Amino acid sequence: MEPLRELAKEKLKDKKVIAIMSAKGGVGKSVISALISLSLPSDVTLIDLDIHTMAIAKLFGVENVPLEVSKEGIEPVKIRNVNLISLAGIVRDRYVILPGRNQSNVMKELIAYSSIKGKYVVFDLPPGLGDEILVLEELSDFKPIVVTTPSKVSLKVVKYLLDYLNERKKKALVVVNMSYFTCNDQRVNLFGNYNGDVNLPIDPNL
Amino acid sequence: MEPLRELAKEKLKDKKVIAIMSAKGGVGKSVISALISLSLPSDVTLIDLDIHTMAIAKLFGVENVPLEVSKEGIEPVKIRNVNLISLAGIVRDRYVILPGRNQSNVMKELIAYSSIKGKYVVFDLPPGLGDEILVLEELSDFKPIVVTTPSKVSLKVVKYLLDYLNERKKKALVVVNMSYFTCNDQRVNLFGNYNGDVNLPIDPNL
Amino acid sequence: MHEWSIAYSVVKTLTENFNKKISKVTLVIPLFSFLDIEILKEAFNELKKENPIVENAELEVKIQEPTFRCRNCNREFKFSDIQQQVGEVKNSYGEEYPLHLMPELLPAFIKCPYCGSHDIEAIGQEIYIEKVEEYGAVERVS
Amino acid sequence: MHEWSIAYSVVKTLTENFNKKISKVTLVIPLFSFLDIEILKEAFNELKKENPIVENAELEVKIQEPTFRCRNCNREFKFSDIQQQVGEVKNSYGEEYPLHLMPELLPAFIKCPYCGSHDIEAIGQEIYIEKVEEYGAVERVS
Ligand SMILES: Nc1ncnc2c1ncn2[C@@H]1O[C@H](COP(=O)(O)OP(=O)(O)O)[C@@H](O)[C@H]1O
Ligand SMILES: Nc1ncnc2c1ncn2[C@@H]1O[C@H](COP(=O)(O)OP(=O)(O)O)[C@@H](O)[C@H]1O
Ligand SMILES: [Mg+2]
Ligand SMILES: [Mg+2]
Ligand SMILES: [Mg+2]
Ligand SMILES: [Mg+2]
Ligand code: NI
Ligand code: NI
Ligand SMILES: [Zn+2]
Ligand SMILES: [Zn+2]
Repeated sequence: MEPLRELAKEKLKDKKVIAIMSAKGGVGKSVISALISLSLPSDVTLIDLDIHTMAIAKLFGVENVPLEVSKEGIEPVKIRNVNLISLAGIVRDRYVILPGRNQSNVMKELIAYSSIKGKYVVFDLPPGLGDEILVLEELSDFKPIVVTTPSKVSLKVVKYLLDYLNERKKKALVVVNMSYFTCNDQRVNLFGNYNGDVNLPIDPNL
Repeated sequence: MEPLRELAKEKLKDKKVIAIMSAKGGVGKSVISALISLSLPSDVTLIDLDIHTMAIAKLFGVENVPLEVSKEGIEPVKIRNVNLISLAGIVRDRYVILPGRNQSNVMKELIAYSSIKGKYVVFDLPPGLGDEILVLEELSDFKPIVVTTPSKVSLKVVKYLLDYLNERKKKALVVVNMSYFTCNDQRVNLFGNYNGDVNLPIDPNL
Repeated sequence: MHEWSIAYSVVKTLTENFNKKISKVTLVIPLFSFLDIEILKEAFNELKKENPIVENAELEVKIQEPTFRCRNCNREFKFSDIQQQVGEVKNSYGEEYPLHLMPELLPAFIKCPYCGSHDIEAIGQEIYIEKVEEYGAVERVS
Repeated sequence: MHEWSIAYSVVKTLTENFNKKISKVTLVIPLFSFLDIEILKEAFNELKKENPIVENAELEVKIQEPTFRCRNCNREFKFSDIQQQVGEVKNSYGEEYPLHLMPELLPAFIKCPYCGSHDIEAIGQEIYIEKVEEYGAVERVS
């Protein structure tokens, strides 16, 4: 009997869960997770499951904000409508090197022991096809948003992820990020050519 | 007593081992692994430890070449001076979804059961600060090459990796990839500003 | 304060998995999370009021001392061998320190006393319910 | 052919860890890797000639049938419950199929028969040396 697992499931029950994923790294998952969260119409909890890079706290400029703990759990950092839960607040400014066998329980601990507010939960996933997906499948019925760049390597890897999601009967929204760059009113396809459900340009002001 | 571990160590003994790493994804580790391998003066074995994306086989255009097995082990695919060892040849064209607890042994199996040729071994690592580094430390005295882009998130995450490598008394060469783009003879810093030991531009013809 | 989350996880686990009223539950926790047993019991006694299945349940807490094994050099060691490291982490962070909140983070903070690797496996670091007694029966649960 | 690599790993492990001549070694392998025992022994008898410590060693092979547990729905199952899946993977790839070469890849290819998840834990899938007998002594090694 696993109290950790039961509590993590309980925390996600009755929530609308969205997972921003891609097996490939550096495609813009964290950037898109932040943008989607900020654009939701009500309070949202954004959970950074990329336990090694913890990029979201940096994107929001809160990586040195120490956490508080209440009777409800680890309290998130609030930025506008976004309640951010990140390992960055727990470990503060230092590396997290972790064997694979600990990963899924660290993710469960982050979910179970945090105070999750609002109706929406957005998960920013690390690259890979591993524990992050398996844990989310165990704990909730999430909606997947798959992010890719137009490069052939990234598209191939995303195809693997979509194959897997189809097998698990999950329909994904595909976002193609960094699909083009506007250079002197001319469109340059730096990383290749592909069309998704949503296509985003390269923005140097990001 | 672990025959797998002993054989993996044996395979890397007396080799010059180079590990291309970054805790962040999409910074160009696979591209740089390929370039470094092709530029070495003699035969090299290039091992793709990114078990989820298997990008190297795609970069070299050999993802559908089936493997052969000899008495010496799983035979690599030869491209010029590069002997490529990749999970892609073993699983062929399909996804690899794997719990974290299996990762380190899959990596050890890939190293132990392959025929490793030449004096140099180059490892292309996945993003993260986990099993890939811990396994390499267990099995060999490798030279680290750390890859980053100039973005602040990537630099922060690379700092964590450099902190860890310093703690383990390993001096890393830092490669800053996609450091600039030449647009009508003008240098555009799409992803920020930073100088490493080596600085590489964005090349749309890659 | 984290003790309240642990107590809540126990209450939730019991109410999700049992139909009969429970008289006693035995919870095992690892030594290095330094949970405050008094606060844990106080929180449990408060939270158990929410559900008839557990409203009369007594909480017994056992503290388990894990053993450790380095997957780099294969040596085994005890908590006493890393006690100083744990103390330094505690002093650095304060009461709600990372291993208090998330025991599975142990390898991120603790190095093998012999070779310095973070590839440490702890046997017995999980928080689990060892035993549940229902009114009128004894049930052993793993 | 992969059997040669397994035999080589046994020879290397013994020569790295023992000083006395070895009379017998017991190797445990998982059922689903379908290693050919005859080829394995033939390879061992050839490769053992390289080192005096093992040149007279006999290889005993035990086939272990792992048990499985799904970490998604928590059910346990046996090899017979996944035998058809394993057969399909074998037919798809041929003799040197992925689980023959790399048993740790099992979760990538096999799904829980109850809920379809790949989060499967196999207990007893590792290839290990269970026992080594030296001339003049009996030694049990884990
Ligand atoms: N549309 C975009 N235009 C410009 N830069 C982008 C864009 N999307 C992402 N980036 C940059 O690319 C890098 C990788 O983005 P990130 O969201 O961290 O990817 P992932 O989470 O997939 O690893 C970051 O430096 C980020 O600022
Ligand atoms: N210098 C460069 N110029 C243009 N594109 C690049 C450059 N380096 C890498 N890329 C592209 O960026 C993407 C990520 O590169 P990759 O080597 O796969 O990164 P990683 O291995 O770190 O995930 C790929 O599509 C690759 O083709
Ligand atoms: Mg990433
Ligand atoms: Mg990210
Ligand atoms: Mg990558
Ligand atoms: Mg790569
Ligand atoms: Ni506390
Ligand atoms: Ni074979
Ligand atoms: Zn050690
Ligand atoms: Zn199942």
